[in-house]
Amino acid sequence: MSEAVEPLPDDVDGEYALKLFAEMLRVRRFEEKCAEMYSAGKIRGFLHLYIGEEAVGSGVMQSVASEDAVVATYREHGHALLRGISMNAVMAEMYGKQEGCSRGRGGSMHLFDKATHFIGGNAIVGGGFPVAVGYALAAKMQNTGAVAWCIFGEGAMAEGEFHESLNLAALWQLPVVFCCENNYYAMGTALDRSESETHLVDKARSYKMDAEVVDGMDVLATEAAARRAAAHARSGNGPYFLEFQTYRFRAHSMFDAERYRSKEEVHEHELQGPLRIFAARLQATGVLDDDKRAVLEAEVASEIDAAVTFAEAGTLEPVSELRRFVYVEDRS
Amino acid sequence: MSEAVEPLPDDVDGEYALKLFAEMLRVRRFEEKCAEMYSAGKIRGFLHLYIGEEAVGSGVMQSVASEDAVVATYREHGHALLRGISMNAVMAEMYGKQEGCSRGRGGSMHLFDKATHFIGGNAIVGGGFPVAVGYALAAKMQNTGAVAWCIFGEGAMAEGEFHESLNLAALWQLPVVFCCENNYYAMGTALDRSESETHLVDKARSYKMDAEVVDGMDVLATEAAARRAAAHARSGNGPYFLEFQTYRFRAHSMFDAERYRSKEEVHEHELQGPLRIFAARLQATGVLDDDKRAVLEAEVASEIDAAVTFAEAGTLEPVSELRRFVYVEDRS
Amino acid sequence: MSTRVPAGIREITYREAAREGLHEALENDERVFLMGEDVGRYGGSYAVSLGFLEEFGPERIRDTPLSESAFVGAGIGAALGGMRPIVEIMTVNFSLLAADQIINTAASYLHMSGGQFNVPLVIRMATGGGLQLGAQHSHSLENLYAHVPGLKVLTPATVEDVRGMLATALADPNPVLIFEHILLYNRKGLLPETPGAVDIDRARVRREGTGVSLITYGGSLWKCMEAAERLEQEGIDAEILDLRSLRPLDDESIMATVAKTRRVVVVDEGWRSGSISAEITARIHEQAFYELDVPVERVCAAEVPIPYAKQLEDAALPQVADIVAAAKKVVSGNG
Amino acid sequence: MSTRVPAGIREITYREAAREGLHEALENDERVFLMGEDVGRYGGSYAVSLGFLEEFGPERIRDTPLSESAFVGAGIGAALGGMRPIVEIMTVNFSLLAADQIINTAASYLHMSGGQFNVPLVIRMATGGGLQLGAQHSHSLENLYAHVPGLKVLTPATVEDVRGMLATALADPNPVLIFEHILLYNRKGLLPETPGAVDIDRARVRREGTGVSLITYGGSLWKCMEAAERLEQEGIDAEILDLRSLRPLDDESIMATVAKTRRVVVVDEGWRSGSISAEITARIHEQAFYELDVPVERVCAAEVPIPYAKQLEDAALPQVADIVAAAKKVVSGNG
Ligand SMILES: Cc1ncc(C[n+]2csc(CCOP(=O)(O)OP(=O)(O)O)c2C)c(N)n1
Ligand SMILES: Cc1ncc(C[n+]2csc(CCOP(=O)(O)OP(=O)(O)O)c2C)c(N)n1
Ligand SMILES: [Mg+2]
Ligand SMILES: [Mg+2]
Repeated sequence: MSEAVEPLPDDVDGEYALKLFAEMLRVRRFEEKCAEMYSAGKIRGFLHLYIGEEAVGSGVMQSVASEDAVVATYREHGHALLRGISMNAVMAEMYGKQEGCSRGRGGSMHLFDKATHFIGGNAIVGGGFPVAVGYALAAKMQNTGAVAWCIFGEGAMAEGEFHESLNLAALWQLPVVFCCENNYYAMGTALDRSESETHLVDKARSYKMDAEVVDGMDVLATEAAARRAAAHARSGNGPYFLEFQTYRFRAHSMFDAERYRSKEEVHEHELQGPLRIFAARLQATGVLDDDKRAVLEAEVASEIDAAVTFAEAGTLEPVSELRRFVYVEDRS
Repeated sequence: MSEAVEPLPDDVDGEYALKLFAEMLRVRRFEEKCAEMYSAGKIRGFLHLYIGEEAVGSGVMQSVASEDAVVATYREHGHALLRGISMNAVMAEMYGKQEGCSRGRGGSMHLFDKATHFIGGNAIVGGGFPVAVGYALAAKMQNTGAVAWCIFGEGAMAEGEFHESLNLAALWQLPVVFCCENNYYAMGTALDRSESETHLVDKARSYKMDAEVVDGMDVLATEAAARRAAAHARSGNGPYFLEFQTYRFRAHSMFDAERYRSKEEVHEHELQGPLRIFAARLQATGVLDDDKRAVLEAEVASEIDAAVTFAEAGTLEPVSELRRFVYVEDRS
Repeated sequence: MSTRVPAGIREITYREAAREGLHEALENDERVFLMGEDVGRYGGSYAVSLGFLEEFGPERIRDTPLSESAFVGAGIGAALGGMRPIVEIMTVNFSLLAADQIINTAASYLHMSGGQFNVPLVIRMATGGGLQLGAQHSHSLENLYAHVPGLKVLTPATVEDVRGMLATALADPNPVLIFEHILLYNRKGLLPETPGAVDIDRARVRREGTGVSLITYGGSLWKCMEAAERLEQEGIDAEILDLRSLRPLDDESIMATVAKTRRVVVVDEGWRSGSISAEITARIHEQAFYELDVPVERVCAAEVPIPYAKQLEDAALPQVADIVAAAKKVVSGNG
Repeated sequence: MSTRVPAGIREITYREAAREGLHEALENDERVFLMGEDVGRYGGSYAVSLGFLEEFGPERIRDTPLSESAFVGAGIGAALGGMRPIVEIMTVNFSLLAADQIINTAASYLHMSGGQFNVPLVIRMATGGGLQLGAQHSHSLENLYAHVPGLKVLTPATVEDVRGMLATALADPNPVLIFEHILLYNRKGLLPETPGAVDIDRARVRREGTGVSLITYGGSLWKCMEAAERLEQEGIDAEILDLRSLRPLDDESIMATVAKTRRVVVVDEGWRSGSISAEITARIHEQAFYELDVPVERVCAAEVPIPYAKQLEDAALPQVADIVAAAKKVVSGNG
């Protein structure tokens, strides 16, 4: 990249910035390993990678409080890791092992975690909207101060459940932060072929909801926007909508030949990738250098190796357990 | 009403204005008879009256061309009559007679007519949106020049099918005219308790759809707005949204105790009722006088009497026919 | 009428009983709230929650916009968030708009999350025909949901059950659907002195008999009762089993009555093909094959969208005469 | 492989056959168009319509937004408007978002309008499990729709059927749902020299036998075929009936094979309770009561949301070994 790189703003703490970078790097390398393990046949089913979109999850999760809930999609590995689900548990889940965060029953698209209120991993596009609204309703009725973070792609906005849910959240002034990860494609369908109005915040505003557009490739921007949204929702001002403009560097899933976009288009976005850009800025600021980078890479690599080892060593849930967890048997 | 009544504008033809009035009167008296016949146990099931909203249907139907389709709701007697379904066939339908426009199988909520492309009478709130969009899609693909007129209440706008359908219509630039009959209540739920944004045209515009607010109590206003909408849709400019602000003078259905609004509120609106207002204007213009009015009333009364006689004399479809029309048996 | 009522026992309508159950639930548990279209200001489409808004306030008697998928899903989310929502869907036909949330989410989350997230949600909906409401308001789609693992499906037919099953459903950590037949709301019944939660694990014999078993649920129970009286006059002593729960089904009670009478009629207002009556028949075939001398008879709704015209609707729905005829057929043994 | 193929007959995958059927339909009738998520630029989620966009253009190969209810309903409206839409829903689980349009509208309009408005709509959707896609992508909800009067439900299991049933469905004036099992797309089969529309009124005997009848449909057909070979080695000669259509069901063919073998196993990937296998069992019980010496056996999916882990998914779905065991059980007569 020839153009001059701007250093970090003065008000940004270098260590904090480095932490954000390390988190993104961790997600990136994890996803790369997942792709590798999918090709190796260790991970099966559908696999949706977050590569290119790391700055969104990393920025958002900084504002997610312990009592908050996260309702995500099938492209949620990054969110799960960033939310604090151990890499071991996530990798083991994709291996279909009992040690996985969903006991191996969910797989890549259905990561769950009770401790962090990570309410899925939902593979029905739009299916998470009402759930997030309901969680926020419970939070409001019980005054827990919790916020529901609803993460979804721009394609989901065409679903009726988006419309019904945003209206409910705004009508009832519920603490939901709607995080649209606008990567401009829904599988092979470009945004302008799925929405008559591509200026997505206008949609949110049509429910009288506060909304802003955010550069989803700049982790400082996503982090700041999420903080504003959280403050808004937590202080009882109702829902907030964030459109994060980002891009998916990899195929939609491992079954996608990417006929709907050119290699050039992808490459151009990669040049503006969240890690690349931020790394350059950290270097320009003197917060990161090659040695530090090498250390970070090594740490991540060893954590990933450990996760793979953990997953490999995991147990296959005995078939005799198949019928468990269809119902909770004891009355609460 | 003490305040001065303004006469008709000069550019409005008196005879035409009188025709509009006569149509509204016809619907009003028909609905009153339906209420009477419901109490008499002749009409059963759910009955939703159009009383108070006649100016919308009367104005709109003036622009509906023979090739156009009308997709309505369960509150569709007026639209059916105004579209040209004979009063005999409509009344017979409510009597559940074979001579009814749906053979007595549909009843009040399910009036249908092939000849006029009256595609129901739909009792699923929001269910008609996609059907209207699809009809318009067929019209566009076949260049028939037909427009799909989608009639619905403001309460239906909260349904996901509204959102999905308006987006499709706008995205594909389909000839649909969305006619919202905003009577401010969905059963007992007032608009501001069902929508975070009560300025309904803003919702339509969030799909990049042309939209206007119309005084639904003024038949000249509704007629003119429908003409603009029809011209827009017919000339290939895509869908159009009309919000008709009107009011329901009677209960939602015959099972409604109307706890959600005051008698005073209803009375105030009645004073501004579409027939009352327009009659006064016609009189002020000298187009209508007591004798003419008496003649009109007499004509309508005799048509209604004839319809009741017709319905009474109608045949009950033999039970042996029950299983007909579940499938079309001959291959097309 | 109340003269006929034994001391301590109250005669009350199904509507009042449903209402008492709701009232009790709202009083006993702060986490419980009622959400749905027109449950508040309107008073409930079948007037079950009339007056509750004034008593419990708009937070707990929550009128919703017309958004079935969102408010059912919001019920799921609220349940996950620690509340005990009761979601009301006006009519089972409308529940199809929320089928995704009910089947893909509510029924799946516990298993999909490896046992972490159960959904203690109760959904009440009106079902059935008989009021000439036509093809979009009159169906009995119970089996659509009874087919789905993860859900429980209850069909209270008596005042005691409609009152008590709600409490039981609320105490259940799983999603529970309660179907209330529209023809029952105005029907009166006797409520025990101290009504309360009722078990939902067992079917109930509503009438002891030895000649033929009428296995049914919901609104059809009373048609069976009437049929039994007619049959008695013809010397046929019918036993009536009220299933009460369609998922799970109480095989034990079903097989017990089958073993007792060896003559079975299943009465189900759902469309015959692919209905719960087929499942019951299949289970009897599988588990009581050697007990039967004649095949099970099914009395179901005709396979047509329920029409408006009275004579057609009557012909489309199971009637007492149909039940009597089916019972005589199995008794006469010419299966 | 093609060496094994008789002259004139082509060996082709199920995907290619589905593709040929679509291609033919689009070529033969201007009114036909394909509409759904990613049918165009992406090439179809299972690559069935790959390349069609370039050939037929975006008007007739219509990519839709994620709006199942609207584009299915738009298919209904377009059908009413004179077109012959083929709507593709990626997976049956997603069809729940359009259940209202399919059941309350498409299935009801003809009857509700007194015979005036039929809906010549074809809806294709992928169904079934076996690819470790988890609980929101792997179900077999065929009976949800097979239960509904006004709909026709087809389950092509062979290359000839998936190719030919589309033409037949398009010629049908009623709404027709076609379920394509995800495990079949890559499976090869033999296509007759001049393939074309096939009847959808009759089930087909895919294997003649006298010892036991395996009644099945869709993806399970091939598991039954494999089971039949294993059974043959154990001296059991299985007959296999491929239902092909779940609504209507071909009672005549079912009873014919029952009468022939008097030993029946129904294999159905749907959840056991309330499944189409229950309806088939009930009909056999009702219509062939005196022909059977042992009760019908059902091999169905376990009643759990289909899990991701391979060993659990395998255990949840009907397997060849389960079919073999069930067949031996009914043959050995200890029903
Ligand atoms: C209701 C539903 N319809 C269709 C699908 C198939 N599908 C899975 S992801 C996807 C695209 C979603 O795009 P978007 O919401 O933008 O999220 P992204 O994948 O881009 O992150 C589709 C069509 C689904 N899973 N659920
Ligand atoms: C999907 C669905 N949900 C609920 C109902 C019950 N219902 C019938 S009419 C109605 C109110 C509709 O209000 P609106 O759309 O404003 O039309 P209006 O009756 O005022 O003309 C409701 C809730 C229904 N018929 N369909
Ligand atoms: Mg996207
Ligand atoms: Mg209204």
